[in-house]
Amino acid sequence: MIELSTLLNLAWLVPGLPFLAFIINFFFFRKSAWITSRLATLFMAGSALISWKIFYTVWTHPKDFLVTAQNWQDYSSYFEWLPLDPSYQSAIQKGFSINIGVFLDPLSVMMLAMVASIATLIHIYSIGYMHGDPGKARFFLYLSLFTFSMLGMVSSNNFMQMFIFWELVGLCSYLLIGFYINKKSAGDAAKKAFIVTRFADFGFMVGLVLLAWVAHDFNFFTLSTRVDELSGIVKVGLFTFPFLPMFSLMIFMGAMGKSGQFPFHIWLPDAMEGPTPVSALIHAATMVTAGVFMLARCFPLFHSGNEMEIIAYIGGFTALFAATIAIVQFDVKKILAYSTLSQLGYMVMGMGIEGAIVAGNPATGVFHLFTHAFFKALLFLGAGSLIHAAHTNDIRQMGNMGKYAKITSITFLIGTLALCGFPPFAGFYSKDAIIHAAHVNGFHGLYILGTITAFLTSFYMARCLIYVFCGEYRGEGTPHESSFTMTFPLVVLAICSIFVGWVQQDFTIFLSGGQMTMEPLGMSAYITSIVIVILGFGSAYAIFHKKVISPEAISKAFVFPHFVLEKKYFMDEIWDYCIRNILLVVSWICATFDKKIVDGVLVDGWDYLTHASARVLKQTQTGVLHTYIFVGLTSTVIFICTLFIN
Amino acid sequence: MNESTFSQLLFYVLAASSIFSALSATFMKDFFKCALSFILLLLSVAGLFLQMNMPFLAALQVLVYAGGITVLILFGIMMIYQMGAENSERLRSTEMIVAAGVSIFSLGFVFIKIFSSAYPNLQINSVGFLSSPKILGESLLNQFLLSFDILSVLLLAVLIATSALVRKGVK
Amino acid sequence: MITLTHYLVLGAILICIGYLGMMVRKSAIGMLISLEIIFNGINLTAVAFNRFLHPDGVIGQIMVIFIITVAAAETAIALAIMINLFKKFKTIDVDEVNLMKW
Amino acid sequence: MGPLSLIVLVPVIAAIFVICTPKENKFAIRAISTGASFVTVVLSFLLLIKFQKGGGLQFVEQFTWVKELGIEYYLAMDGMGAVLCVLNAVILFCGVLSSYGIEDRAKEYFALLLILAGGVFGVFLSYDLFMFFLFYEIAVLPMYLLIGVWGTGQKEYAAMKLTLMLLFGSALILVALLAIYWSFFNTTGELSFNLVTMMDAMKIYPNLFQEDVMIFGYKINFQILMYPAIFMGFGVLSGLFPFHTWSPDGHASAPTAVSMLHAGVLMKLGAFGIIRVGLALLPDGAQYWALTFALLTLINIVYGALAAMSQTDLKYIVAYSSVSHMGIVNLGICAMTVESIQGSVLQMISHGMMTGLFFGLIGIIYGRLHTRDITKMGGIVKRMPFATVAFTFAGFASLGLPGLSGFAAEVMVFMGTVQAKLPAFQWIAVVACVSVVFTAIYILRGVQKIFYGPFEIEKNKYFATLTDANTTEKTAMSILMAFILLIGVYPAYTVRFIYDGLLPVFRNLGL
Repeated sequence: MIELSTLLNLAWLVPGLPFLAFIINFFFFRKSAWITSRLATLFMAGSALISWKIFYTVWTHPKDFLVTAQNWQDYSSYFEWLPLDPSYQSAIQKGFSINIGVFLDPLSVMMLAMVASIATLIHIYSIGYMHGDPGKARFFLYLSLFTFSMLGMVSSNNFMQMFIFWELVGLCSYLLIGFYINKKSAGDAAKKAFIVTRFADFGFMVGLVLLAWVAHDFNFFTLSTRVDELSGIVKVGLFTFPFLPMFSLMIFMGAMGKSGQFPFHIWLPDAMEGPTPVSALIHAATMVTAGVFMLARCFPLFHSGNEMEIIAYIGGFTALFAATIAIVQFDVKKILAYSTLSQLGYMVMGMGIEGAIVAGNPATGVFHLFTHAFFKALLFLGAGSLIHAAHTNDIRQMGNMGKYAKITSITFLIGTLALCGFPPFAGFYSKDAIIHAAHVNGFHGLYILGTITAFLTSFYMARCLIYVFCGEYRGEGTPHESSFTMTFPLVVLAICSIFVGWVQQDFTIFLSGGQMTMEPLGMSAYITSIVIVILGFGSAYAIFHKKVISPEAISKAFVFPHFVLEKKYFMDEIWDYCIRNILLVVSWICATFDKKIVDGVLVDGWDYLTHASARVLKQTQTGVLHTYIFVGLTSTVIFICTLFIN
Repeated sequence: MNESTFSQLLFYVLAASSIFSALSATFMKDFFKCALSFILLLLSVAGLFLQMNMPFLAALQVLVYAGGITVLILFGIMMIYQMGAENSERLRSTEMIVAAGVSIFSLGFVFIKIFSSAYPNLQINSVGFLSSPKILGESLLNQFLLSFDILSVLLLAVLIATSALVRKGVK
Repeated sequence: MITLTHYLVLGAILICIGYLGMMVRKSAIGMLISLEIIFNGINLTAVAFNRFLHPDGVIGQIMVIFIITVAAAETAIALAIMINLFKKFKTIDVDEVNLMKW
Repeated sequence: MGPLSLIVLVPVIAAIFVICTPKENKFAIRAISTGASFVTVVLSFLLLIKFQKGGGLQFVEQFTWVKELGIEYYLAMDGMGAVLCVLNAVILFCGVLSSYGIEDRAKEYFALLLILAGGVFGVFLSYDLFMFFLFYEIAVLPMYLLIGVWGTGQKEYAAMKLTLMLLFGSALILVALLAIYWSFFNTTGELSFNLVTMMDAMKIYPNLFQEDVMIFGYKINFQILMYPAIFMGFGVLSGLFPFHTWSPDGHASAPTAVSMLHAGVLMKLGAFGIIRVGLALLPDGAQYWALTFALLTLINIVYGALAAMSQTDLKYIVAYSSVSHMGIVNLGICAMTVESIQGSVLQMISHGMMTGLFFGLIGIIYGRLHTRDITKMGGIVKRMPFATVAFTFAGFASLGLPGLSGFAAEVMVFMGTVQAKLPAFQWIAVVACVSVVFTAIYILRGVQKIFYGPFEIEKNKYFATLTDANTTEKTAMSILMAFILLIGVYPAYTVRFIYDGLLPVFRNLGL
């Protein structure tokens, strides 16, 4: 068993290599795209290899990696990034400061391995995809910066380091979404993504600031031992509230932003403006799962009842909400984006359910995160190569793609089956585990919600399949199969999507350090999920292929619901209205107030005052000698009389 | 009619003449008449000085004031008259009322003060008071030397200024 | 008997008349003369105070001497200005001369 | 002639040399001023390296100047002084580099700029209140000429307003300084302006600066009366809420290097003065007034950010953003905890670099497009890639992206404000965090409008001949970017200096 210190040094390399790639590319090879892409992919592959090695050692020895509040020190090596208050003394630590470093614990090691491997595959894929794009060097620069910050966030052992890399990941998503610089819609989508996540991060930051005040400590493990002390009543201004539940909701607000939960989800569909590898890497596999990862990471902290239920219900609602919108979308990437939103809702629901019950095991949500990363990345990359082939995003222009792009179609089919949760594939084990957990732990509302969303998922994915693979090719030109660098990752991911589901039991043991296990899914789960998938595929086949009730007829029958779904429940309009009418009006008021009142009255007021008084006093200089003498003498006379008053 | 009643009578005559001449000097329209009544005023004041047996001052008053300044004014009037100005003016009626009001009001104050002042009936004790040019000269040259010199400088300055002002060719 | 108050009353009346003259007169000369009347009133009061309150002192008389010399100087200057005024404005009426208006 | 008076006098001597060079010889003028500012950069770095942390005041130079009044020429370097001198030297160097474009009367321009920088060095290093105020005036007064003569737009109005408001501020400061001087004499019977003796005396005489002052029949404690004078006097320069209106107009019409130096360094003078004089000598006053001024700075932060959102003129956006950031600095001072004061000093440095970069870039853009109205710009990323990268870099630094200096400073200030002992400060810290969102909005809106989007030639007649920054401007901007990155990536190095510099202040405040 390699002892910890070498593992830790290796762990430094995992985020270190992409950072090194970024530095080298930035300073030396910015001009030549060929070198940047190859170098970045090479370093990424190296970091993936190391992360697999660590993952393997931890996978094989789950018992040795049970991290508790006492022994977290030797599982992490960190340096003091910002000494906040060196003179602060408390029982458990000397000096209050923000530390940054690497941390080995089953969850973070799993995330390291997943992120690194998917990133490597996407690096390989984008060598092919970005072929001939002028900004290819810049693209790989941003990709390595992104992977560095994602790996940095995943390997953090305290809230502040997570928040730091959380923001860096937000920056990289801004840069990558806005990659096509002269496309106005791309720029606006990037701006929208950053500002919406920034709104959510405001909650995260306020949570952290209050945590600094209450607990003077950011580390997950030392905090988890002080749960009872932290749930005391705290008074902020006029509001008094128990700290921990409010803190977990505020932290979850940050997670809602990054993982696209209900009010903060509007940026994800627009983020499809970025190149497809970006959508695959960031907006499917890695970044969006940051919120779920954060919930899993501070699971012991949140283990206190009702606010986790709120989180579960938000997750469930987002799942259903996004699934309904996906039905009416015609852009393949938009469909996949909304399906990601709904899967994220599932994961959050999973975490919420497990958090609400006492002996909760975060593995359900995290396992779905693990499997989802693979098949969603597969679907996005497949969609990317379809777009690459048909030169259009719109599924109505595609058709009978199977004939032209053989490998892409097969892998896309596997991905869809995995997504819909067809038994042998990965999706079934993770998604149905969540639905099953909802059913077992008495969350009947969520259980029904989950099954409906499962049905909708299979319905809209089937609709997408029919549009893309059935009938004749409706676009112009003849699509061609993508090059090897694009199809190779598809094949790898397809294989993963099939087999990764079977490790469910060992995954739970690995994740909980040998403490907890998840009982395997019974026959009822198998039957229900197969029935749902068949129902979904059948109805989609009936409506879209056989046109028993043609889609046009349905849209005519339910005109208003169709319009509402079309308009994505007007969420964009609401956000836009809030920003434009409330915020910009307030800022206009402030600006004019400042110009007119504070500047006008306070400063120019004095200038006006002097002018006005001068104008009045000017009248006294009449120029006539008589008035001067008159005033002079009369005032002397009266003055003399006043002397005699006493 | 003994000596004191005579001096009382003389005082009242002189006072009446000075008030009369002052009033006529201010309200006469014609400048000449006004200047002449002014001379009368000067002479009556000189008389009052004499009554207070200050001969030097009375002489000074008569010589410098009546003889010098008023002659200068008369000269000025005639020269202006020569150059074409009319020698009479109309008085301001509105200001007359206001000024009269203010002066009566202030006179009232002054009189109250004078009559209620601490030493109402101080008599004129003629014995032992003498004011001769010798005493005045000595005090002018030792006690008030500085103001005496400043005055001389002032007069010099006035000399130069007046000659500069009325020089030919001043536009 | 002639007391101090008599002189003070006379002096006050003279000053008031002079003040009245200044207010009423429109021409420079008229003003000049009423100014001189004020000076006479002041001289009289000064002398009276000297004569009655400080018989041994000479301050009152010295003041009168100074006032007379200053009055002389002032009249000279006033007349010189008046003549120039007249050359320029063809009138000695004080109200016409208002170039100094703002 | 120790190193400290060298660093103060090098710019001033250089200014004299610049004045002596003939007017036509532009090259010599630029060479001398660049050389001098480079010398100050090297010197300030050397001092920073040689400075031993924990060693109290170092490189002390103390000569009695006026014995009777107790005025001394007393220069000393502490932790804060070391770091702020580096800031000033770097901003001066970049300012001189980016003002090569000044053609008319370049001689006087560079001379005034150097004198101004010399004054700022003096302020950061002087430990004698009289010297402090003298250098403070030297730093403030050249602004009038610099803006009035070389400015653009309504420059006379802006220069006049700026100088009058700043002088109003320094009048308040003068009153306070003399009051301190007098009350020090009252209690200890010794006439001295020396800050160190005053701070030591505060330990010996418990009632120093505590006596009651009779004002219109009311009995007010000395500190409670004098602290607002100091806070508002210096606050005028550091952009406190009601007195901040000179900043948008002043910066909008100032030439590039002047607004770089002014927003970058001079606004920090105000905040630095409050710490050096206010917190050090009048702790109880600071305690008494903390909440009222904290509310003012809160308005500063949120209101400045909101006002910046709807500006169309580029310089106004940056001016209001520096008002908002200076609000964070002032909030840090009002909160009076260990983190918040360190945070406010770190924010001074990081904001100095950021605004220097911003105004430098605006100078470059204005130099080429001759308009500052962002509605007339768009899509210039293809023609000016360096400016876009630098502007986005500065934008992200100012909205507090981790890894750049803005984040570390804002985090420290907010965490410090939350832990303040006074009741409402937690609520103030939470509301102040809103500025993080508003800053993001107006920065990204600005970047989006100016650089990205379609590039239409006919929108602005200078678009045809649009070129990117030349090499001198590029070096200046990349130096500033390097510093922002250096401080941002590893702020512990800078914060240790600041902590060492603030130890005596913490002792007086009883932290």
